[in-house]
Amino acid sequence: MLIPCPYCGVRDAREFTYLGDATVRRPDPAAPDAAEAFHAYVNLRDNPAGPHSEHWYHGAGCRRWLVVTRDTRTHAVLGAAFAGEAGA
Amino acid sequence: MSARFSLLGLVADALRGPSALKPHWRDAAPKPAYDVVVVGGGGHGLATAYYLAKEHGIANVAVLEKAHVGSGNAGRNTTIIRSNYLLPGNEPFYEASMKLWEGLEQDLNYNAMVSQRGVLNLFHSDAQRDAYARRGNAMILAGADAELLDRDGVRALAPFLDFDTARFPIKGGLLQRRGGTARHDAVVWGYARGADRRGVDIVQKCEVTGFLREGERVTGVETTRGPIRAQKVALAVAGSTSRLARLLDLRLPIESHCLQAFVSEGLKPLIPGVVTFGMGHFYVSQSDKGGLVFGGDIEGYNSYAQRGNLPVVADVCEGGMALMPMIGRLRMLRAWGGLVDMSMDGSPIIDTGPLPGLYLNAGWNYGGFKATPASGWCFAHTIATDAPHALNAGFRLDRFRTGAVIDEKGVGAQPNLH
Amino acid sequence: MSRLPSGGLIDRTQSLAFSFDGRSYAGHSGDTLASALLANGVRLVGRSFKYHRPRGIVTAGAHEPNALVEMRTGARREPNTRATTQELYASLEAASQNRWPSPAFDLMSANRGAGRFLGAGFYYKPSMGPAGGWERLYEPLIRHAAGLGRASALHDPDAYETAFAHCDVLVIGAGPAGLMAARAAGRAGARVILADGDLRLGGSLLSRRAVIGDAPAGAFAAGILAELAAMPDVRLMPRTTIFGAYDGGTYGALERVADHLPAPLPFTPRQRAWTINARRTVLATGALDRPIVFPGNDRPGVMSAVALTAYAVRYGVAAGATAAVFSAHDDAVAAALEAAEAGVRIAAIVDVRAAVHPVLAGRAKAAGIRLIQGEVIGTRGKTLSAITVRTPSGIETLAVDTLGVSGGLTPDLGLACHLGGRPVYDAARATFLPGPLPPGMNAAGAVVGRFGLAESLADGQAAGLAAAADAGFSAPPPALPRIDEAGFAAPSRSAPHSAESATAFWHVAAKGTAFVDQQNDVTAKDIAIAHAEGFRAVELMKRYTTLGMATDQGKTSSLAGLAMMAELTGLSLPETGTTTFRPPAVPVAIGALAGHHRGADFRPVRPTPTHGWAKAQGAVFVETGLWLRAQYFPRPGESGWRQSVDREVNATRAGVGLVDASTFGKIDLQGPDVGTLLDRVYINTFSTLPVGKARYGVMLREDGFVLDDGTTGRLADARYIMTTTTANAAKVYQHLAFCLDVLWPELDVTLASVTEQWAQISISGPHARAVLAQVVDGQDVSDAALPFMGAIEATVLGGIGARIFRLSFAGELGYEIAVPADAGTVLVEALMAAGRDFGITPYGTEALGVMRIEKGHVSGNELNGQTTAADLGLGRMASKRKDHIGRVMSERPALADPDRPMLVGVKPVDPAAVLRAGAHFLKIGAPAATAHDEGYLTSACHSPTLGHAIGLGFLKHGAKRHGERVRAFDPVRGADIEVEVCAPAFIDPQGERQRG
Amino acid sequence: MADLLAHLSPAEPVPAGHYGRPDETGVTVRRHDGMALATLIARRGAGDQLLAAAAAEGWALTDAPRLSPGPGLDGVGIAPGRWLVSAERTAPEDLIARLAALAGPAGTVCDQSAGLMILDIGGAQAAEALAKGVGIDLHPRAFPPGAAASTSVAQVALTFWRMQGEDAPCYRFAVPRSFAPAFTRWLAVSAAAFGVRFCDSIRG
Ligand SMILES: Cc1cc2nc3c(=O)[nH]c(=O)nc-3n(C[C@H](O)[C@H](O)[C@H](O)COP(=O)(O)OP(=O)(O)OC[C@H]3O[C@@H](n4cnc5c(N)ncnc54)[C@H](O)[C@@H]3O)c2cc1C
Ligand SMILES: NC(=O)c1ccc[n+]([C@@H]2O[C@H](COP(=O)([O-])OP(=O)(O)OC[C@H]3O[C@@H](n4cnc5c(N)ncnc54)[C@H](O)[C@@H]3O)[C@@H](O)[C@H]2O)c1
Ligand SMILES: Cc1cc2nc3c(=O)[nH]c(=O)nc-3n(C[C@H](O)[C@H](O)[C@H](O)COP(=O)(O)O)c2cc1C
Ligand SMILES: [Zn+2]
Repeated sequence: MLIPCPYCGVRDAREFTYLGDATVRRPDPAAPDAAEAFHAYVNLRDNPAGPHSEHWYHGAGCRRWLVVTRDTRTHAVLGAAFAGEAGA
Repeated sequence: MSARFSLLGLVADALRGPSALKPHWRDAAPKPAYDVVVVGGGGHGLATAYYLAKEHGIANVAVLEKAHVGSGNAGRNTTIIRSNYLLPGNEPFYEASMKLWEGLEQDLNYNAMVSQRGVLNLFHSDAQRDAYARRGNAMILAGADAELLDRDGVRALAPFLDFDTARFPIKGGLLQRRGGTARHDAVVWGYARGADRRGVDIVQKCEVTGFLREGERVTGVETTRGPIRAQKVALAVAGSTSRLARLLDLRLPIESHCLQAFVSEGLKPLIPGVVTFGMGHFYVSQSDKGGLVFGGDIEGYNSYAQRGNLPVVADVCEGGMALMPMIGRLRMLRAWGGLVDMSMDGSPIIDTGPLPGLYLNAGWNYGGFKATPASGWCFAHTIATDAPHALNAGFRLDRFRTGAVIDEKGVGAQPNLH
Repeated sequence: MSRLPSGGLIDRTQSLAFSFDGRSYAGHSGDTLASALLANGVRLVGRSFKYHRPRGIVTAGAHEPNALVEMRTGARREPNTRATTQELYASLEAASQNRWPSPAFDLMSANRGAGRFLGAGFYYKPSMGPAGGWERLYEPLIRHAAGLGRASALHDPDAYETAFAHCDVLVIGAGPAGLMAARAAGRAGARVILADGDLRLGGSLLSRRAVIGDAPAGAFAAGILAELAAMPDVRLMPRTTIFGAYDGGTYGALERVADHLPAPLPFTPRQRAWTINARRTVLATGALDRPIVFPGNDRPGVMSAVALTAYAVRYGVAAGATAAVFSAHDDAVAAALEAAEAGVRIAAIVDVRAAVHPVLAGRAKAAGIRLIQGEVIGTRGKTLSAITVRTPSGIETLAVDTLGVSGGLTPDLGLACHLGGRPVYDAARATFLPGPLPPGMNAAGAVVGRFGLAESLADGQAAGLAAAADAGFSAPPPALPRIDEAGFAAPSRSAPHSAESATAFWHVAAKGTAFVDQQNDVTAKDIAIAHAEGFRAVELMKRYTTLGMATDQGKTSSLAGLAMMAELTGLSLPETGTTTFRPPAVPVAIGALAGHHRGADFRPVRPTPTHGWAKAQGAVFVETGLWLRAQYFPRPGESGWRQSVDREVNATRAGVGLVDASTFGKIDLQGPDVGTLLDRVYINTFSTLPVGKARYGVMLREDGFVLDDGTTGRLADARYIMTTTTANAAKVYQHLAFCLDVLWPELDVTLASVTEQWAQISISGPHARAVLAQVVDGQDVSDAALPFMGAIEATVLGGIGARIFRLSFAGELGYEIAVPADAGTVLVEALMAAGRDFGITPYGTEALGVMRIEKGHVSGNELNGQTTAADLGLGRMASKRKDHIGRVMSERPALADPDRPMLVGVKPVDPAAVLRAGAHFLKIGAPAATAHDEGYLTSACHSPTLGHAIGLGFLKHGAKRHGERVRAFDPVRGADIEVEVCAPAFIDPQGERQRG
Repeated sequence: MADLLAHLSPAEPVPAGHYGRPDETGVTVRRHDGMALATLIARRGAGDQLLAAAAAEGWALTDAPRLSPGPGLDGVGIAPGRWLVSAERTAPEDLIARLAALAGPAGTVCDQSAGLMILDIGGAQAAEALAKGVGIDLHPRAFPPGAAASTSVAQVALTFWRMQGEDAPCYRFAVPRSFAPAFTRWLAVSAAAFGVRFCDSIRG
């Protein structure tokens, strides 16, 4: 599987470390429902069969975190951007 | 219903020829309603139905399977059975499973080829030795067997390992002699036949595509063969759990990942029991047919594709060569993948809910084959009594909220690291 | 059964002696082992898997199910090698397998008689009497009888390597379609790789007799190859099998570098595993001859019709003295005629159809070959001596010793399906063709059902052009060669097989044992059994009967089997479907896939900066993850490691000791927001840390458990240096990068890993300051100037830039001195010289471990990912005034549960007792059962300072139980020791020594 | 082939000498000692400012995985806004000082002089030998002089670039110090078929 790093170019996925779902957002720790919100953030996943927006870390390359959109049924990579710039 | 298998029967069958044979189980058509509908015709779903009928007298049960029985992980795993877990939430459960394996063939009247040739986990450092000692002691506390071997003990069992040039020297191993393998397909077929003989309907090519609801309560399923009502709907669909949960707007502490496995060409007996590498991802046993059945780490990214990629193939083969350089000239015959339901703490879920009328059996990670008998037994108990048994008391869904996680590896809520 | 007088791509001037089953024979260079055996009249080459039936050579390719042999001897013995692809070399040694004592007389063939009881599924019926009978008696027997070849059980002496290749167009298969595709793409300017598993490129052109343009097929292939070889951006890869298609246009390939040699040449591997990244692929793997299932079809002498021709044309071998061909389509008839032209005596062609192509019929007549409409219903002989044929007019027996069989052509389409594509049934061609192709793949030639030569040439060229164009290289299509397919009019063959030319014919209805899967001994009856017992879905049938699970992966068997099941169920073939195609397309040696990374090179060995020095001091080393660290420094006269370690500890505590601590992760953090970041990742506060000071910190995962610990110092207002544990160096960097890239991109912080840059030498002991003072360049290191937890930059040894942190894991007055890694050894040597008068002693990881346990410091054994800060007794460090990663989740009930095991110290009641980590704690008198498990011992050692064993561990309510006695229960090591619970710090609990 | 390394310690870089095929030297490996190396990192939002500062000194630094030669130093892009800077015949502290002055508040600088081993790998068969572990396409169209990549080779994460102005391709590798044994062992084995010379290290 190849991942197009926006900086390094197309690289084999073995250069990356996978974290998972990039759609979850770290909740506000001061919010009254923080306990429940953190449970959802840390533990609960959509785990979709289809396009999935996910965090990959280019550890053997530029050492940046990417947000990659990939179809979990076919492994087709639909896009990749730096985290923080992804707009995702 | 197929007849009881016996020596005489086998001789008679052989003499009469195929026309005298009966299907091992009926290919049932779905009825409009059941007491319990079990979704998923893998080992766990079928065992659940079997024990519902056998232990709880609930036989008005259907097992719904979208393809054919055993087409999921039950039919593609590396068949290792063992009860060498560390944590108190796990170990008694797996030991109970081990005891069920030990009586399974007589119970089912089906040869599942349970073969207790031993499971040997190698260690390569003092710290790892101590961690295995902790585990071995936990096993003994739970009534299982465990032995800590030193290097010579390992050498006596497996002289072909690399004791001389290894990057990580073999210092010893944790051996569970009662561990071993069982013939994966036969387990599925045995439970299917056993359940069928007790009146359970096994419905194949019947995919669950939705749920019938009355308010919160789940009252049945929509399937590709029409709606089916049920008092209780029990999910045992392994890697597909989240897909079904989505139909109920549930989010679960589960990710679906691919695990590859491999088999070599057939060989005369070479490797006794199961051997696992402590400093890389590799484990191996030899099937009755003579193929080396081996595997390693999961692919590491969410996947429903049921196939893996080359880096893991290389990683597994590197592990194999590091451990036993004799396999260099042996050939990999086939590689395949399975969809495993990796949970956030690496341990399973057998629970009532999370909605009324719904029951959940999931999160088996890469290790639920060995659990098949106890999983079915405990799930049946949980469904029949609406409460978990002591053996699965730790496997509840709310543990992720409360923090009572069962994290054998200590890697936290990161499924691909379990 | 002999070498034909002429012809073939063999070098008749070169005779190669070889042996099979201990008997000597001779063949030629260019032969495979199979062709050489046939040339020598050897027809019985092995035994089948289950019934040990005699088996001969069936194919001339990689899909051979029967002729599997043990190649070579000793550590190089290699089971299950296909004789049909093994190239002959001088003094090759091979042996038949799965027979005892010989293939001609196999005692195990008793299984044959039992065959009627050993049919599909017999294993599952527990007919075997008493419980345990399976495991004790039958299973070992089955294991012994099953399996094929014998592994050497010795370490493989050969080397392997991996390699990467990149191309615009990868062409898989170098038959007519592949050659044309490669040429077209190459001419268009694309970078092309043409790979073929065969030693010689040309595919079916090498084993058939066609005229292309004005040249014979072989010369035509040679012409294209010469042109390709001259193109700089084309790589020809013979002996290279593409074994798998993977995501993103990645293909796995195996190159057999040295299997045609007695042993690999110096400095070259035996095999090379390629990872090929291709922008486009042309699949041109051709089609395989499909067997017909009929009684007696496994007798040696029965083979594929195409193989019969291939042996004649390519190897100049007549596979028998008199042959017949049993066919169901015209190409098989054509092949038979070509074999005859090459010199094989063909007595008859038995074709199931009412009529064969008139041109072919005419040619057969001219060649004096009988054309019989009929079916073969039986065979005779130990090896084949006669066939029985059923014709419309009756039963006839033909005395032949060889029968070429072909029921049709089956595209070799596995690679098209590795990414999940399913084949689709093509009724016109009576076969499955590739379905939707993987992204980037085109397919051409016989693999997509273009079975004619002209059409496969045209198709290959078109596919090559299209692939090149997709990769951005366009060129006009060159003219196609004119073809004379040996007099057999092109149109009829190039049209999809019409009803007259190919009928889907799978098996002969007749009595007798007919094999579907020859290697796994799956018979027609087994299919019927599977059907009767309900194993009707193809995947269930496969698993119940083992059909298609042999080393050829069903290439010679699956289709017939599922067609027969379809007949029984009444379902159509498309409804019945195929089983799943999986890599590898051809079995691949495990060693090749591992390549270089085995033995000492399995994983990198990371030496510390002072490795060479430590080695010179006689250190014993230990693996710590990838690092190699000094474990202890034995001295002459010491009886064992314990004595050395005790000495190192005592010398440090009494004087001064030194250890290389370079393996810690070190991260340089700069920018105005470092303090803010650190406050969020550590449970305690770092933003208020004064410049020039360091602080011990604990970081959590977001789920509230401890991730790592370490010391971080502030060197300037906007610059900190973080140390992580050795094990978590990369993980912590990644975590910080996550915080900055994902969680808080607004923070202005730069990160750089400086782990490799700095050697870090730790000196500890009462004289540490005196030693340090001698190496620093005039810097004041007095207690006032550099107090406990001070962190300064300085220079040492006359100008070497250094950082000095005053702290000690050992619990003594101590300093960690960091210098550029290349100065590590110089520094150690200087420290050794400076400390000589104080008896400075180098120590290793063992002594370090002892001292930290004595001091009650937690380490990897306690930071096992299952523990909270509170479990470790560090809960009070957490600042309540700020949020940090893991705070919210660490307050979950189960993490805050007072029943959680907490860190304690333990010492044995009997001072002579030995403690070992891994023991579990039980209340005295409590039964040894999980319910009474109260915790476990994480670390233990002998304390030379105290003179007895000590340990750290986690115990339920531990903090409240100091003074209580519990059992340290360690049955796996036969120990059960009473210990007293105490505070974790065994020495200097107030920390006076380190402040000294 | 495996015997090539059998007598060498896996914990030490392959010593100078000729390995493999005796009659040829298809690959040459030269180690540089004493080269100054540093990471230069643009601070958040200050990338353009940093590039401008470099340009002002006559250094056309580009924010891409490429070699940007400058006066007396070379920059190689290793990540967005991040470079590995090397200077021959320069003391590390001089390079650090120079870069710090150049960057001012726009960037931070970290000494890596002792953390990386610099190897120049050249020779007629260098690319062919490297392809046994380098997963990146080294074809001149894909990896021309000046191209750079941070990647993993034989399990070692490293940065390398194709040097400019050489006749035969020559690649400069920056290998983390503790991985030097693993990398050079892999290199020796991979180049053995062509004959490989590991030269005595050169300073400067
Ligand atoms: C390669 C591999 C190796 C493994 N090795 C081991 C091992 O050595 N030891 C071990 O203990 N465990 C191992 N495991 C794990 C083990 O196989 C699984 O944990 C276990 O089989 C899961 O339970 P199951 O048998 O019920 O699952 P499955 O067999 O996957 O059953 C789930 C069934 O649900 C069906 N289904 C899904 N969705 C629907 C729907 N909507 N409607 C109807 N039916 C549906 C599926 O078709 C499937 O048949 C391995 C797994 C893999 C993939
Ligand atoms: N009558 C004649 O004289 C004649 C002569 C030649 C060809 N033909 C016809 O031409 C057609 C065949 O052309 P084609 O080019 O499609 O097929 P082909 O069979 O000629 O070539 C396929 C090639 O692919 C190779 N291959 C298969 N799998 C591979 C893998 N995984 N990796 C690497 N290599 C692999 C094989 O070794 C073979 O060389 C057939 O229809 C045949 O009948 C007829
Ligand atoms: C324990 C075990 C042994 C296997 N042995 C073989 C074998 O000898 N030959 C074979 O072709 N496949 C073997 N397989 C693999 C199956 O053919 C198949 O690939 C696997 O069950 C997954 O199914 P799928 O590939 O159809 O998706 C084995 C699988 C398992 C789990
Ligand atoms: Zn990158």
